[in-house]
Order: sequence, then C-alpha cells, then structure tokens
Amino acid sequence: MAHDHKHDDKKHGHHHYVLPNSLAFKVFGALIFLTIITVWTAHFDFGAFNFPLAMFIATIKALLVCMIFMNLKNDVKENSVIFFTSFLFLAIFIVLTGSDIFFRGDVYVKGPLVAGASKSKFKKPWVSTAELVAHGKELFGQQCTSCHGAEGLGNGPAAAALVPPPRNFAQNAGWKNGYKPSQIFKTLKEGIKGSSMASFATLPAEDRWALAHYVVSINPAHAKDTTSDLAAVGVDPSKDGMGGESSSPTIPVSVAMAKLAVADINVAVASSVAKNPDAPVGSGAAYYQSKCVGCHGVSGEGALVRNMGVSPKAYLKTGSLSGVPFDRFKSVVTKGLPGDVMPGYGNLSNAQLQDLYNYVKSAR
Amino acid sequence: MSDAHHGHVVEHPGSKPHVVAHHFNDADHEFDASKQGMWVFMVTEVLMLGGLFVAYAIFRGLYPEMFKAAHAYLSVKMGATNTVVLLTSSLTMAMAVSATQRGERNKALGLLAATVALAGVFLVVKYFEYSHKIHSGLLPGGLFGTEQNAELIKNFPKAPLFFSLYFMMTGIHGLHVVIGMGLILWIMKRTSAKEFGPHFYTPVELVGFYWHFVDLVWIYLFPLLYLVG
Amino acid sequence: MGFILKFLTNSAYAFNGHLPIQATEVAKSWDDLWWFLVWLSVFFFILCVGGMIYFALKYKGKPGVKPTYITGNVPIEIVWTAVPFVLLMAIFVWGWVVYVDMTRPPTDAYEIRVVGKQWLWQFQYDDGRTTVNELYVPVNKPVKLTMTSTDVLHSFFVPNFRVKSDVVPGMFTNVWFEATVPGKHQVFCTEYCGTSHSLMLAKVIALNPQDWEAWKAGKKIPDQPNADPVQDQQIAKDVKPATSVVSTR
Amino acid sequence: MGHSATGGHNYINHEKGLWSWLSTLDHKRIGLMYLFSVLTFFLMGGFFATLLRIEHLTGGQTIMDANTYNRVFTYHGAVMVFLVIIPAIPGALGNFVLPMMLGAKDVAFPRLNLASYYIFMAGAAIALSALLFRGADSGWTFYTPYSTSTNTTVILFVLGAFVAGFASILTGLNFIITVHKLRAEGLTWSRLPLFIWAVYATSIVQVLATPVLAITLLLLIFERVAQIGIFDPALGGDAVLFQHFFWFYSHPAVYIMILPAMGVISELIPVFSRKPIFGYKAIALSSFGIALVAFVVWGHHMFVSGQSEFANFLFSIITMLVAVPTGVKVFSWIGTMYKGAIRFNAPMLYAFGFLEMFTIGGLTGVFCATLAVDVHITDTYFVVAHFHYVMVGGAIMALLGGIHYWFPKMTGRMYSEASAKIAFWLVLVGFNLTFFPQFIVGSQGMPRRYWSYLPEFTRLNQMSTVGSWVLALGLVWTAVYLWRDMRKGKPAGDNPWEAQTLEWQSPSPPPHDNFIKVPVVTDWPYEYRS
Repeated sequence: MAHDHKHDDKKHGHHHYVLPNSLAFKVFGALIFLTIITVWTAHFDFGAFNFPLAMFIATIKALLVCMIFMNLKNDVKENSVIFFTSFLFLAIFIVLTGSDIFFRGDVYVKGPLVAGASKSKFKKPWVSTAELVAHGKELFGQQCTSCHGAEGLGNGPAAAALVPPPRNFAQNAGWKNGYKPSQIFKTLKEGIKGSSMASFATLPAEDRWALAHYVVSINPAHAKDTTSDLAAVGVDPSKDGMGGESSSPTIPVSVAMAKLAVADINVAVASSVAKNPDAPVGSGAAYYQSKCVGCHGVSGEGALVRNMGVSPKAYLKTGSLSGVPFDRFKSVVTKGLPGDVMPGYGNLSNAQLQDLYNYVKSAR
Repeated sequence: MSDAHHGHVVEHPGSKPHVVAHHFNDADHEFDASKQGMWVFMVTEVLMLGGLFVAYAIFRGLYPEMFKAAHAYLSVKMGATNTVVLLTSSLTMAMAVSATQRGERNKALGLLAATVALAGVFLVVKYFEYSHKIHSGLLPGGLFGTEQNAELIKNFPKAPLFFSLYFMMTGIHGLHVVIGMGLILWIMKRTSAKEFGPHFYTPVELVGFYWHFVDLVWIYLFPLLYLVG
Repeated sequence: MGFILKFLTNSAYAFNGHLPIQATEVAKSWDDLWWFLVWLSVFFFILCVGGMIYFALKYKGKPGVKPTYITGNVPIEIVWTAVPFVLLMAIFVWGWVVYVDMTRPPTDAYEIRVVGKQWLWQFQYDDGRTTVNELYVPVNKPVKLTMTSTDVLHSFFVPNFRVKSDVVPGMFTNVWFEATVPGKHQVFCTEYCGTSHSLMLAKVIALNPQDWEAWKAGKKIPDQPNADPVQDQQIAKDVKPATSVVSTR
Repeated sequence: MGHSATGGHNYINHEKGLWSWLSTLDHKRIGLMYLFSVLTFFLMGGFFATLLRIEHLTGGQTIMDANTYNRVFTYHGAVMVFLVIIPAIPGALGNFVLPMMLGAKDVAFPRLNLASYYIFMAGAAIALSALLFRGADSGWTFYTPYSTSTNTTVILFVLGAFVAGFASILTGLNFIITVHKLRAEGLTWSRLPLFIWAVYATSIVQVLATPVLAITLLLLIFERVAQIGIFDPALGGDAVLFQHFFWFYSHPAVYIMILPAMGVISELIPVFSRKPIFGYKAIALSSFGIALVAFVVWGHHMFVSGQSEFANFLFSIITMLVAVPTGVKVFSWIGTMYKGAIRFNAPMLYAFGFLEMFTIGGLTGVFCATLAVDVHITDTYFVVAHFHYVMVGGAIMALLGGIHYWFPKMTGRMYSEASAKIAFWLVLVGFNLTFFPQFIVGSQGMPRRYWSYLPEFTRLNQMSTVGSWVLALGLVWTAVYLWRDMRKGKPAGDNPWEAQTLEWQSPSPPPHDNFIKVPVVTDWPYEYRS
C-alpha cells in the first residue's frame, strides 16, 4: 500500500480534474467500436484463440472506462494500487482452485452405480421366456414381497405404512408408467417420484427384465411391447444386447430431482425406547443400539431418512407390524431385503433373535 | 444526525453550503477520504462478483463443449443492444459528473435522467430475455425443462449448469443495475435541492464510480456468456 | 480427596498417548515422522515458553531494576527466520515422501469397490458379492478401495492403517493399504454426514490366507479377534459394563 | 489529572439516555456496544460448548440425542466464529482504540461505522432466529451436499452469516481509510504502534476475503431454493468446489481472528517489560507477510477431500511458509522481555497465557500442514484441539488481555488485580485440561463431530469435560468482576500503565473528541528509556 503523506500539499487544490465532454465522446466512440469488433470476431472460429482475444478486447474496454471515466489516470496512485490488487487475488483464487480441479485426472462417476458386472446369460432379455419368468419370480421373492406381497397383490407387510400404497399387479387400474414390460423396466430403473417405489438401478438390466416379465405373468391380459416401446428404453430388438444398458452418462436428472422429498420424522413424537438400564448385556437392546440404530433411529422412529430411492422405512412404528409373526421377523433380519438397504445379519443365534424381537416389540 | 458542530463550511453561489465533517481538516481531505473509501468498496464488489467468474471459469474448463452448445440458446442481438445501452449510460453518467463539477445543474439533471432511462431500457431488454428463457424451460439446474430441451439434455446432461451460471451472473448484475438506478435517483433529488456544485460534488462522483463499475462488469459478462467462441 | 487422586492416577494411565497399532508398513514410517514432529515441538515449546518464564522471573520489575534500551538485533532475527524456514522445508519434504507412499496404490493391488451411503458402508468384491459394514481383506496383500457415495460426503478412516480419504458423491476417490496384523480393525466415518454420523462404523477384517480362501469360497469362518488386544484390556478396566451402550466389539 | 471517572466531561456523560447510545456516531461508544454484544454472544457460545462437553461425559447418549447434538455443535461453531471471534478485537477494541492511537477525532466514516454495528446485530438476529424453527445441523462449515439436502433451516443461519459478513467488510474499509487519511501530525508509517499495523493488515484481509464468503453463502441459498446445482453432484456440480469457495474466505478469516490478537500482544509486552519492542520492523512486516500468505494456503483444509495431488503439494509447501512470520513474532515478543523490568499485571498474565497456548497451537499447526501427518489427524479431535489452542489460546486470551489493558481508559476505573489473577489461573488450567487430552484422543483416531464415541476414548473425554467446567468457571468469574469493577472500581489515572501510545495522553475516560489538545507525535511509541 503506497502511502501518500500528509495532504497539506495543495497540489490539486480546489480545481479537481474535470472530464472534458470531447474526451468523453472519443472514449465512448472507442468503446462502441471495440464492442462491434468483439461481436464480429466471435463469428470466426480461431479455435483456442477466440477466448483470449475476447478477453483482451474486454480488458481494453474496461481499462478505458477505469482510466478515463473513473479518472484513475490522474488520480493519486494509491487508488489504482488498491483497485488492481483485487484482480490479483481473484487470479490467485482461480489458479489455485484450478490446480485442484483440472489436475484430478478421470475420477468422475460416469454411469449409474451398477452392481458387479456379471456376464449376461440372456441374448434378448426383453423377450419373455419361461426361464426369464422363473428367474424373475426368484428375484421377486427377494426384492419385492416386503411391499407388493408374495403374490404381488400390493399387500406386503410394509404396505400399510406406505402412501400411496404399493401397486396391485393383478388389476389393470392405477399403473403410473403403464404395464407393458418395457414400461415396468423403466419404473424399476428410475422408481416413481413422490412414492416410496425405490429405483433398482443397482440391479443389472437383465434382472430388471426378468422381474418385468414375472410381473406381467401375474396378469396375462397385459399388452405386449411394440418395437417403439422397446426403443423408448433404448433397446434395438433386431440386435442382441444387455437390454437397454446404454443409460445416460450420468445419474438421470429425473431421478436426481426425485431426491428432495425428505421425510422429517419428529423425534419428540416417537415414543421413547423402553429404557430399562438393567437389561443384561448382549440382550436385544444392546444389539439393537449397536447394529440397527443407524437406520431405524435411537428409539425406532427411523433416523432422518433421505428418499434417494432407498429409504430405511421406520417399520418398527407401523401398526400392521404388531401382528408380524416371529419367523417372518427372523427371515427379514437374517436374510435382509436385498435391493433395499436392509442387510442380513446371519450370525445371530435364535436366542439373540428372540431377545431382539421382544425388544423391538417393547420399543413401540 | 450529522455532527454539525464546528466543522469547516464550503460554499458556492446558488447552492447550499456543505459542512465538512468535524474529524476532517478540510473539504479536500474529506473528498480524498471518501473517494478512496469508494475504491476500497469497489475492491469488495470485484471480489464478490469475481466469485461467480471463478465458478464460470471452473465449469467452462471442465465442460467446454457444453458451454459452446448451451450458449447458442442466448440471443447475441439482445446482449449486444444491452452492451450499447450500458456504454451510453456510462457516457451520460460521466458527462453528468463533469456538468456538476462545472456547476451546470440543469444539464447534470438531464444527463442523470438519461442514465436512469437507459438503465430502464437495459432492464426491459433483460426482462424479455428472461421471459423467453423461462418460457422455453432453460432454467437453472433442478428446474430445467428436460422435456422441452430433450436433445440438449441428451448429449449435454450438464447443460442446466450453464443456465444456472447465466441466471446467477446476469441476475446479480441486474440487481446491481437496480441499486444503481436507486442511487442515481437519490443524487437527482439532491441535485435539484441545489446541494451540489463545484464546491461539493463527492456523492455524484462516487455514484458515478458505482455506475461505471456496473458497466465494467457487463463489459466482461457480455463476451463470456454470449460470445463463447 | 479420594476422588481426585483416583482421577489423576486414571488420567496418568490414559495419558500413555499411544497411537493406534501399526497395522501396515506405511504406518511405521508414518510414526517415525510423527514422533520426530512431537519431539521437535517439545523442544521449541521448552525453548519459547521456558525462555518466557525464565525472563519473566529473572527480570522481575523489582524497584531499582533498570530495563536496558534494546530495539532489535538483526543477526538474531535473521537466524530465527532462516532456521525455522529450513526446518519447515525439511519437514515438508519428509511429509511429501511418506504421503506418496501412503496414497499411490501399487498396480497389482486387489481392488474392492466401496459405496458410502447414509450411515453404512457397502463393500462390493470383484465376484459381485456385497457385504455391509464388514470389509474382508487378505493379510499381507495390497488392497485398493475405490470409493464413492450415493448421497452426501463421507470419509473412510482406518486409524490402524493411517489411511483416510473423503468419499465424494459423483467422484471416485481411493485409499490403499497392505494389512500386516490379522483381526478386526475399526473403521470410522470422519466427514460429517448427519444424524448417525457417529454410528457409521465398520470393520476391516484382515484374514490370514486359509481363512481368506475359505471366506472367498463362501464357507463360514471363525469369529476374528480384535486386532488391538491392548484396547480390550483398557476398556474392560476403564468402562463399567452397562454404562457405554454403544459398543461394537 | 483533573478528569476523574466520576466528575469531568467525557464520552460517557457527553449525552444521556439510551437513544444517545443507539444513535451515536462516536467510535468509542460504538466500540463499547460491539464489546457488550460480542461478550454476550461469547457467553452464549460458551453455554453451547459446555452442553457439548457434558454430552461427552459418556460414550452413548448422556443428555441429548444425535439430532440435538448436531444442532448444538453447529450453533457453537457458527456463533463463536461469525458473532464472536471475527468482530471481537477489530470491532470492539479496534473501534475504541484505533482512532485514539492515530490521534484522530473519529474513524473516517462514522455513519458507516454505526451502520456496520447494526448490520452485525441484524445478521446475528437472523442467524439466531433459526433456533426458533428447526435450527441448523450442517456444521458452521455448511458443506454441501449435506447442507443443501438437510431439511433444517440452514437458510436462516446462512443468511445471518451473509449479513454479518458485510459488517466485517465495512469495519475493514473504515479502518483502512482512517489509517491512510487521519493520522496525527508527525505520525509517519514507521512510528505507527504495532496494534495499528496488525489491525490495518486485518482490515485488508477483511476487505479482500469476506466478499467471497458473501457470494459463497448466496450460491448456497440459491442451491437450496432454486437447485442451481453448482455444488450438487446429482445436478452436475462439484461438492469439493464448495469447499474451495468456503475456505478461500474461511482461512483468511482465521487470520482476521489472530492478527489483531498479535497486535494487542505487541502492545502489552513492551509496556509491561518497560522496554522497547524487539524488532519493530520485523513484527510490522510479518503482519503483512501473514496477511498475504493467508490467501494462498486454504487448500490445507482439504488434503483428504479428493483434492488433486498437485494441489496438495502446492498448498502444503506454501502453508509451511506461514509458520515463519508467526515464529518471528513469537521469538521477538520473548526477546522483548530480555533485560526488561517485568510487571505482573493482568494484561501481562494474559500475554503469558497467549504465548504458552499460541506456541502449542502454532507447533501443532505444523503437524496439520505436513501432508502425511494430516491424512491421519484431519477431521479428528487433534484438529479440534489445534484450532481451539490457536483461536481461544490466541484470540480470546489477547481479547481478555486487551480488555484488562484498556479497561481504565474505557471506564476510568481500575479492575481488581486479585480477582483478575484468580480468573487467569482458572482459565489457563481449565483450557489446557480441556484441550490437551483432545490432542491425544485425536491422534488415537477419535473423529470430530461425533455424538457417541467408542469406549476406549472414554477416559480422555471425561478429563476434557472436567477441564471445560474449570474454564467456564474462570470466564464467568471474569465477566462478574469486570461488570462489578466497571461501576465500583477505584478511579484509575489517565495513564496507569505509563504507556507511550497516543490514547494514554488523553484523560480516562476520554472526552467526546478524544483529545483536549490535538497531539503531535515527535518519536517512536516505544521510547522506554530508563
């Protein structure tokens, strides 16, 4: 910061610099001329040179405005130093941020996070075959029964807690995206916004086709796919292939936009966990607190959940679970719910499972 | 509540006298301090708007093709007219300041009015641009109309980013234009109240600085957004 | 008084500022740098604060004490600018060398994909198998983790291996390690990620070769001990059974 | 000595009534208003800190659940950073002392100064109003994508910090112009007191860095409201870019906190050693050195955030440079005491406390700057202890030292030395007992912002909690006896410490226009000849 000493030197006295109109017009003319130049040069493609040229012209115009209109030329040098240091710090900001962002190498996630690249067993998975339907039935058993029920009638154990309720595959009414296999395939890939139908994008494409065919088989009245339907999901029926894997290079925007619906479960409302301090160590309480509290919340109210297609449901709180039999509870806890985020805890003995079951029932 | 006790007083025939604040030695001292204070304020404006230019630089570096494709959706014609409008308003502002310095009060009032009018024209053109963008769904990030611009999204999924930057940069610049108009109207009120003249014109010059700075920012915004090579 | 004495003795025990166990080769060279910095800091601390206390007491403002008029001494000032500069550059170089070892994975590392999501770790192996909150790795073989997140920022931190890297949505980051001590190593999430950030814990279970082959084949393997036996004794003594509810032993 | 605190005409009894204070343009009154607001927020932030420490008495849930804990540590961080430690020394002490040290009648723009205070209080009101709604649980760093996806009212906190930032800019602007244009006759740059140098360097950092915070928080608000997607990976942005924007301000912000503190210490040590400062030019230049390097090191907060290796290299090597000017200052302060006649008044005790804690803080800073070491200790309690040693051990100790040093000048009364000594030792012992164990538990791997911790960390956390009670006791006791002595303390003379800077040449408490006779500076402010 150059310093201007005491200002008793009346160098510029009372007659401060007054900008003559003639000079003002000359500068204005130059500015207009340079604007025309910059618009004109933008039409030619000089490749990498275009950007520096545009910036150079803009800088000349900016300097004209600063030096003449803002009178930096015959102002005390201190003000110019002050003003131009700001651009120095802006440059530091750009250069050092750039040193990170432009030197990371290719680390960005391209496609959606698909499960392990297992090889495809089916040539044309979009064409329904008995083997595909059987594979679909087996996957349905793991992935979908908790909401859609064993027979796909939308009466699964968790169905009561869900608004809107899960689809009943036996009826024709109420299908949001349509009930052709390709349409079911799209629903499986992106889920349904505003409902808790999760996106199963982490399942390979052929599994999703298998599920679609099984769901269609529940109510054979459904119409078949036409080539245009298949094209809508990026499938060319003439050639073999994975069945529409060429998804867009990043997480589809429509899925991303679904992500903002956040269930805010008010902790105060949830009944407090039966805090019996003298519960023996290793009982249901201790196991619950260590393994389950992460998703299901300290007092079973379901932690602050995010609805990015995968939302740990606060099953513990739903009325319909009061009647759930012990073996259904045991199967969910030991095998988990693949596709959903509920992992299986295989290494639990029957006694521990009983403890946990009692503890969870007491928690409500 | 200005401390009106024993400060210096500066007059000019036909205008109100100006009382120099008590902690300054004389009018020049106050003028130099105020001017330098304005320059330091300019530094903060450069760095605040600079943040947006940094985001622009980073994302243009990451996705040059997307920027080239997305910028085609902006109308160079409207951008160019706005540039000319702002440059003219910068001219009228500079002449208004020198008119005040020469004591030509009515000429200054006229020029200030012209500057405000031109700023109004700038905002009107901006209004048409925005309504066209909103109508065709070219909105920032989450609000981007994917159906209307399906093919742009298909080959440039990150195109909404360009429009996020476009709306943020031109939006905040537009806000500064509105603030500038308010300041100039305030100066016009005080000019008509005969407060300014060769003896005291600091506020006019400082508002002039602010307005030239707003024009300066647009001089960079225009090529960066509209003329992506 | 009994309480204070008991408190101080326990604190003294807790003061054995032991670092986490050295479960990789890199951890050993890391610890050398760590203890060098510790003792260097102790030296400078004693130099500065000791000097301050010595001057304060020696030149106490008793009546008749005349302060001498000194405004500076250029040679000393040059020394205490140059010496720290050289020391710091040396520390930087040593830090950089160890950093390169820590963060550049060997090419033959066994790759495992890690997905961090709100409040659990999901590990995907090359045969498509996924486990949650339990990462099985072979001992004495370099393992590279390629990590990303599906929602917010997380950070994968294994104190025993001295490795840590944020897990950023939309980007792959990686860490690598070569476990030398079999058993369970604690994993923490160290980038704030919401309600159960402090419960987003996992275990790296380093298996010796035959257990590793058995696990790969899907057979049941015996329950592995905690890699740091000292910790178990300290906890057993420190903490009454029921007080700390959250224990993932 | 005619003007004792009771009689005589001074800035306190110049005008009567609340409105005369709320609408004052006098930099001394604005300084006092800043001081009282900052100390109230400091007690509020301290209250949140004690809640956090009580929660850490046991591993699991002690007094609050995870959601509440996340909110409380966010409030503690945000209140302490934005509402206490950034405005404290420049806003409170700087406003009061700087114009007088320059021999000026007031700051360059008094109305702007009052506006800055009201903008600060408006920002504080907006931020704290979030407590009435769902609060904020994103941490004071507001990292995306969590801060843009949590449904707590983060917007209010961000808006509050955005507004309070402008107060900091305006104060910086005011001080720069005051130092440039309003120096007394004969007060050349080489005769400026070191407190002025430090606050001047701080003002430059405030003016250059805070606007970037403004644009960052504005983008964050638009991210939440209009999903512009710049910082949100799901919409194409980059989460780490937010960290660059945030730390480009927040690292210079930590120098806004520590530089004025260094200025205060550079004033205290020569006065209480009755000896000229050692290496005046070096200390003045090092303030500038630190202020400049402050802008090129922010990446050391992001060594493990997925930053490129090249950036890590650059930021680590440049961060090492910061330790050099800091070391020069510490060594010069200790050099000043050599062959002096040390007086053990409260300000000097706080200077000793500052040197002890700031040395530990600075040395552990080298740990964090070393790339390899930082990988293990970043985001653990080691870093929490480091920045508390530098912020509380540095800025708060200097603030307390400054308050005691200028207490006679502000109030015309003397604080009681006995009470001050008790408070000092409570604060010193309490602080070290609270934060030194955190270095150890951090090196053992306990991450920060953890609501529940593993059993092996129990003992050290319990020690830290007990320490926090002692520290709280010391600070509350300081507030009590200063409040008492402000009204009942013995009248202090115009220059109880026999200091040579200009503010001591005017009566205590000073008249409205600071000086009865406008001072003329003839020589150096540290001419302590025996």
